[in-house]
Amino acid sequence: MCLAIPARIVEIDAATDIAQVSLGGVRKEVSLALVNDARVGDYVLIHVGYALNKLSEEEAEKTLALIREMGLLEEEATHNAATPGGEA
Amino acid sequence: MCLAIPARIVEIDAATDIAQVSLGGVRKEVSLALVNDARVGDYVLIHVGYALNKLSEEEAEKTLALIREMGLLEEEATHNAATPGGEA
Amino acid sequence: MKYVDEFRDQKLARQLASAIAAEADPARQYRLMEFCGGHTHAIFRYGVQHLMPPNLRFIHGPGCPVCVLPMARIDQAIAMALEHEVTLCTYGDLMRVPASGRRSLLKAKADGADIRMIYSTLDVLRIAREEPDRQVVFFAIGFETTTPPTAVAIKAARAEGLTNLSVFCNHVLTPSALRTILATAGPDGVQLDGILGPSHVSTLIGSKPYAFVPEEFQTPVVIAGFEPLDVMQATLMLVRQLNEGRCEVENQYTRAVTEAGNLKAQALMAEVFQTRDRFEWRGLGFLPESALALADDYADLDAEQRFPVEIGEVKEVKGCECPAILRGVKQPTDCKLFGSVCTPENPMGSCMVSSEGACAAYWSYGRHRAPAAQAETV
Amino acid sequence: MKYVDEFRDQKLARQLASAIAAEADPARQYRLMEFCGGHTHAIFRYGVQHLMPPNLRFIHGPGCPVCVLPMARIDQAIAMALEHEVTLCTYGDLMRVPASGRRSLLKAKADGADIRMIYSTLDVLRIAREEPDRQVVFFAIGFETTTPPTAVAIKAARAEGLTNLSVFCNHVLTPSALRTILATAGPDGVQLDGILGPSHVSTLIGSKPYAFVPEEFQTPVVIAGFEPLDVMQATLMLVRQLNEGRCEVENQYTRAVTEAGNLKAQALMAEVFQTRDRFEWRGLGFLPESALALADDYADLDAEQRFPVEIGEVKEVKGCECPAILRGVKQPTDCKLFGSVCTPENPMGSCMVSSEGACAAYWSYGRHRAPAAQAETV
Amino acid sequence: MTQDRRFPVRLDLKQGTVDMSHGSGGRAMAQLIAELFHRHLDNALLAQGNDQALFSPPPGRMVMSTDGHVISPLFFPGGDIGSLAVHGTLNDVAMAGARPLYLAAAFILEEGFPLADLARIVASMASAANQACVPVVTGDTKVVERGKGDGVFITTTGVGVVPEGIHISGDLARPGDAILVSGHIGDHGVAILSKRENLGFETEIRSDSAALHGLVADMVTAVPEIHCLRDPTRGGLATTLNEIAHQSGVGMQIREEAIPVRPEVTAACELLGLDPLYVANEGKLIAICPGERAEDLLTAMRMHPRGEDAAIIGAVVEDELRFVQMETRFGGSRIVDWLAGEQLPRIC
Amino acid sequence: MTQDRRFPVRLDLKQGTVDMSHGSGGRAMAQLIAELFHRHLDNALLAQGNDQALFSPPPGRMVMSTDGHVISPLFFPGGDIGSLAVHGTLNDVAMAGARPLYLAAAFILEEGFPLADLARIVASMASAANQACVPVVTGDTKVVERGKGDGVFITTTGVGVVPEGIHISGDLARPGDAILVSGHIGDHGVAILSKRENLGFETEIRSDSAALHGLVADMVTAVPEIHCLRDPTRGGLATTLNEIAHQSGVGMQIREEAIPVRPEVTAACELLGLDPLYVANEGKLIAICPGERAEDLLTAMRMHPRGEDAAIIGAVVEDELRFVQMETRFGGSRIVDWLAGEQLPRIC
Ligand code: SF4
Ligand code: SF4
Ligand SMILES: [Mg+2]
Ligand SMILES: [Mg+2]
Ligand SMILES: [Mg+2]
Ligand SMILES: [Mg+2]
Ligand SMILES: [Mg+2]
Ligand SMILES: [Mg+2]
Ligand SMILES: [Mg+2]
Ligand SMILES: [Mg+2]
Ligand SMILES: [Mg+2]
Ligand SMILES: [Mg+2]
Repeated sequence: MCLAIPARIVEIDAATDIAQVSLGGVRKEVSLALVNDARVGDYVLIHVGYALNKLSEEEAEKTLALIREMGLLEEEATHNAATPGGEA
Repeated sequence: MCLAIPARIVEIDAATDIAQVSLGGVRKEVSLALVNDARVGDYVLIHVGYALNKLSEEEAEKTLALIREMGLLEEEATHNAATPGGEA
Repeated sequence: MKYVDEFRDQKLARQLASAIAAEADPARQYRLMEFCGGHTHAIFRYGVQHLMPPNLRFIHGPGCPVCVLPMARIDQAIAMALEHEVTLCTYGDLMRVPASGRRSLLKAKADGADIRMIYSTLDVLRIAREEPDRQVVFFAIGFETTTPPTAVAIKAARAEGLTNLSVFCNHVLTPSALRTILATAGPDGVQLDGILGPSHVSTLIGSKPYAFVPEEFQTPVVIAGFEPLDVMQATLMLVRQLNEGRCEVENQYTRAVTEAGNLKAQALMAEVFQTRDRFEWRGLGFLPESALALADDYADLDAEQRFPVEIGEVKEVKGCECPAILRGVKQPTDCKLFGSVCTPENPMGSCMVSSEGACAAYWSYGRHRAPAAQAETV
Repeated sequence: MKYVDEFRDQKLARQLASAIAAEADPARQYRLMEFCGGHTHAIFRYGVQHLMPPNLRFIHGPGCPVCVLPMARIDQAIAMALEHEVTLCTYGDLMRVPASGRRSLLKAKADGADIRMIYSTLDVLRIAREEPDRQVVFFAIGFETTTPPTAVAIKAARAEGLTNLSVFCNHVLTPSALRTILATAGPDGVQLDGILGPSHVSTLIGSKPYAFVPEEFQTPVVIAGFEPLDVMQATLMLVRQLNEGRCEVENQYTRAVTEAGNLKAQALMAEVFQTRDRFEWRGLGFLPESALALADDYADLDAEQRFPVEIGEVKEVKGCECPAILRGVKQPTDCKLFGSVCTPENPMGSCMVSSEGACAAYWSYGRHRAPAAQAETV
Repeated sequence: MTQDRRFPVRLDLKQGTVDMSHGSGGRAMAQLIAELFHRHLDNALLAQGNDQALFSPPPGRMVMSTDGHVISPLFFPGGDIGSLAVHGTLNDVAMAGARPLYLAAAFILEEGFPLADLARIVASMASAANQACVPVVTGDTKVVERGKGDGVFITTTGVGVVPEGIHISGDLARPGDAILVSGHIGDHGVAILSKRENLGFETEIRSDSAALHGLVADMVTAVPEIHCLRDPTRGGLATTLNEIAHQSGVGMQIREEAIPVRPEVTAACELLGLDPLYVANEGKLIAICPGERAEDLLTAMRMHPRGEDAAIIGAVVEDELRFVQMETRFGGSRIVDWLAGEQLPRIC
Repeated sequence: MTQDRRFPVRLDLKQGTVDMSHGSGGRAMAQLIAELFHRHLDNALLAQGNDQALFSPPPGRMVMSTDGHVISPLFFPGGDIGSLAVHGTLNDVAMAGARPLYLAAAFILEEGFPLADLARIVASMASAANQACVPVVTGDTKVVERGKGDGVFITTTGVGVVPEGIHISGDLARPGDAILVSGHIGDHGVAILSKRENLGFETEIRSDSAALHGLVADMVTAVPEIHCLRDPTRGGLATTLNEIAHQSGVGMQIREEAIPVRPEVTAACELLGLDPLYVANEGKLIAICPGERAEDLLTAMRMHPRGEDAAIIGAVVEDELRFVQMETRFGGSRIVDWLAGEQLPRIC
């Protein structure tokens, strides 16, 4: 329900539990108060200045692979069904 | 030492001890807290929003008369002494 | 942007669209409710509905915290700001939501109330520290995603002894609302064949709390990410469950959502908050166990207690269909005010304000909104 | 304007000038001190000095409340405004007077202190009423003329229970200063042949308090009004006393000044204030019984007690001759800073700020002030 | 006016207030511009709806002048910030001897400002512009947060054309020139002060705020040799004369008795400890012309309603020190300096 | 600079602050103008020292445009309010296809504002004006009390001449026209937001604030048939396209993929919940020209440093509803509406 965006941790200040995250060339300070054992290099979901949790690279790959696979099954049908119109 | 100007009382609000005074077409509210028995028509000296005291018409006339008299005594000498130069 | 761009890929989208079109049974209806306003927003922003077959329709749920906030709560916040002259801090989303008497926080601010838009509860802490002479009230709203940051601020205020900070708590709980929607679904209410489960709420609470949906209501749930491919994949997963006659909680958003959720955040919430017996939701009425209040231990930081106010009777705008829209039984275009009297500049209801509100989405991204075209359903 | 225009009549002025010129004995000097800055101002504004014979010279006295206020008092007021964050109210005259470190009330205001220019103590009362959450301090200055309005405000604050109003009292007393001037006059100090007595101060205190001047110091006094004819007539009266070997208190300003003065105002002052044992005057040093403080009964309204501040050591601007000018022993043109470093825009001393200060009068109305012409005495 | 399809709901000009969205650049701003600014200031150039106005000026030399208007109170006897913003800039244009052609207006609005007041101000601007026959052809609107503005600030800019043969500038005063003023001084400043709550005085005095280009046109026709024109606004007559004296490297000698001041203005100044010579005017001008043309100029001025009370008040003299000196009504002589600081009410 | 006799003591440009006397019209104001404004903005017309500037424009049609600048923070990566106030108005003048000639600048200063900051801003204005070869020829200074302003507001007004044969206006877009943008969008807005304390993000993005009349001159030379030009400032690309669509009574069809947006801008917008299409630009323009001249115009733009990254982003279409539609990068289609309210950081 809420705007959140994945960003990579590039620096952690253990004393304050504040991290610098990076996203497409933008750096931002976020609080790590809500996550355990975040490390530099981890991707975290950022929401209202807090890291909500870590993202799993492995799971993301799996999901993408699954999407590709789901799509491939139907590639033949693509040209006919690409713009099925919905209720435009 | 302080800026004060004579003005005529045109209205008094006895409840608040505030008067309206008039000066050359300008009306202003002043406090009568510092003067006794001021009446509409009286001239009072106005200073920082207060009437300081009443002016005596009779005395003013006397003063002016005296000034005129002092001047008249020397009217003859006027043209020579009008701009005596001081330390200009 | 990693984890973002991959999930907005056009080619994969086309392929997924074909897959859905191919697998969807033309003989049946797929009425899928996306519970979250975030999903609503993504569906419109990326035009996902256009990629679906005609018999697959997204029904917009009540999962927008701005939309479901009763007007009385905004009235109450404005009264606090004006009567107690507090500094009221809140997220930007709330600024333009209509309150009673054609007011809003934005208008109250223009009229002199000290209302500040903040980005994070960290800002609230900073303001309270920097202005010790001001009483700072955080107008907290949001589902489980936005609740832990409030908890962090409350704990910090206590730890730092910030006596000038308090919280006007309006955090609400997803499962209760979902249960209400499902309980009232059916021939007289909204007809639902499946649920797209929340993304970020689920990262916090995990996938377990949705178990009651298939169990008690025989409706499948797929927890879905917010990117458009996530939505499409989850949709396909729902189509498959329905086609196969399955009815389960599935998790499409595995890169962020686990079964148990974020235990640290959950513990924090449990410490700082307690569940309210009941709380009013716009459109859904008073729902049991559907919202949080500050725990007794933190009651001294409760703005409702610190700054009591009385507000007048609340009258909803006549003709505004937000309640029905939030229950999924009407669409924005069913509202007579939509696009005539009610626009984002002059919103009559919260659904026209929040970027996750269905009315705002229809208005901002819908193709036809002029009177002549209103009959169409976008 | 009655009582004004008649006393600015050009023809009468010319006649009076002739009379003075005729009666002044060319063989002697008439060194007349106008005690009041108001007289100084009138003399310059109307060019009265130009109408006098060469052996009659006006010496400017210390009768300008702004000029004689020690810098430390301004520093103290600024410190109150900044450290205690009070609302400091004061008359416009004080805004630009130099304080330590090239500050002034105007600059302190620009830097964020809440300093308000008021026209009347009635404004101070209004502000205190309208802003009950602000501590309002009235920075009171002035001679006996300006003191009673302060007394009225203090009594009103007490009567209304305005707990947020207090007074930083700097009211000073004319007779003490006059005594000091006369006591230090003579071959080593200023040479004085007569005194033009204050106008409006005298309306309050009456003519009696000047009795000591002829008695103790063998110097004639004529109480004079502020209009230029008043000044000229009083001058002629002094010339006559001197010519005739008389030495009395005379009253030219009979339309406003009585022997006893304003008894109502005197009673008010006596109730609200008490005489300080000593008080510092710029240029004159610490003078006994020369100023007022709040009476013990009103000590709770004393801003000095309510908002104590510590200020650093006060350093007068190097080269500023204000002290000597205030004692009458130097003229503005004797000051090296006059017109070069010190101008009304960048005043180095208070005498360049107050419109009744001698330096400001020389600058604003003097014919020659450019370096080449500085040797002249205006 | 039929309702613009972009704005289904009309602006609430009765109860509404300015909020931040009115300065956002979005639809709320477009609506404010359409329903308030364009409605009142209606003209073909403004209606182009571009970020600039396009026009074809007559050939010749042009002038441009700009002034920010930040007056408080916004409404005062004889005008308001809207009419003032029109007159102020028209006059600065006219003081080159020019005929004003077009005005631009930029508004800085404070969040919370009542739309009703804004509408009143813009209507007054429109009426002033109409009367002057100089349209407001382009504009701009910004909104600042509450506490970062003061209701409304209006910056106007004007352009105009200078007739051939006219050469008017502050540096052209020459010894022997006559100094004229077009009427009573101090009215504007006193009218404003009379509305300052704490000064609490009442007078019939109204601001003299008015457009002077009509008067100027008559003046340059009658006496094309005018050397200087300037409107004695902030700082008053005294400061403006000093400015010109400085620019031209000359002195000035004026007579107090010759300067038209209304008795009410004198009285109000006495009450407040002010000098009318330093009080602002918004519908008066100072003219300097060769001494021998002074009477002709005076005659021309007096024939125009805005110059009925015009007077010759003195002469330009040689003076290395560039002093403005005045023979006082009392018969003395004194310097009339630039305004120092602000002219604030004094007590002593 | 030898010290002016009027001002024995120099302005304290290190420690000094603006106070009320700097707006009084008196000597303190004259000094501020002489030692700060004139020193930096030095040019012959300004040096005339009159309340208006006199010049002889080339013959032909002219444009005038005005803009108030109220930006916070005053200094930002890539510029400050001074350079912005020059560029902003030059660009509005240029968007008529015009060559800007002169600028006027009106300052509204808040009591307490550091003179050092003011000097820095005016120096930056001067440098922007010099680079653009367009002098600031007249100005005005007002001072408001603390809490009634926000440091400094600058309203600039510009005039310019339109070359013959050029007819550019927002109401001239026609179906079949191509829509071009001169470079990456959103840089200015993101640079400003990055300096807002509480958003606390860092990027290399600098404001694109720049004068575009050089680019425009090349464009109108290459393709005199250009129909519309406009700089997408407040409200961004989306709102500006809607404005033109409304003015011209047409629709627009653009392609998200074709719109140049820097990755950092995209990222910052994702973080804040903003849409780059609504983020302000200060050195970009939108051009609309007949479809068949689009490639020529694109070539001309790309040859100019300010148009290196220019792109054709869509076409004008017939649409009674005057909608701007966009084919999303994702393959869908959506409306691109006017900005509603302000574009504020959102949480959800
Ligand atoms: S269009 Fe407006 S009035 Fe209608 S339901 Fe939506 S928010 Fe309510
Ligand atoms: S001129 Fe200035 S420095 Fe010299 S005595 Fe006067 S106030 Fe002091
Ligand atoms: Mg001007
Ligand atoms: Mg002007
Ligand atoms: Mg002028
Ligand atoms: Mg603009
Ligand atoms: Mg304000
Ligand atoms: Mg513009
Ligand atoms: Mg612009
Ligand atoms: Mg523009
Ligand atoms: Mg000006
Ligand atoms: Mg401010």
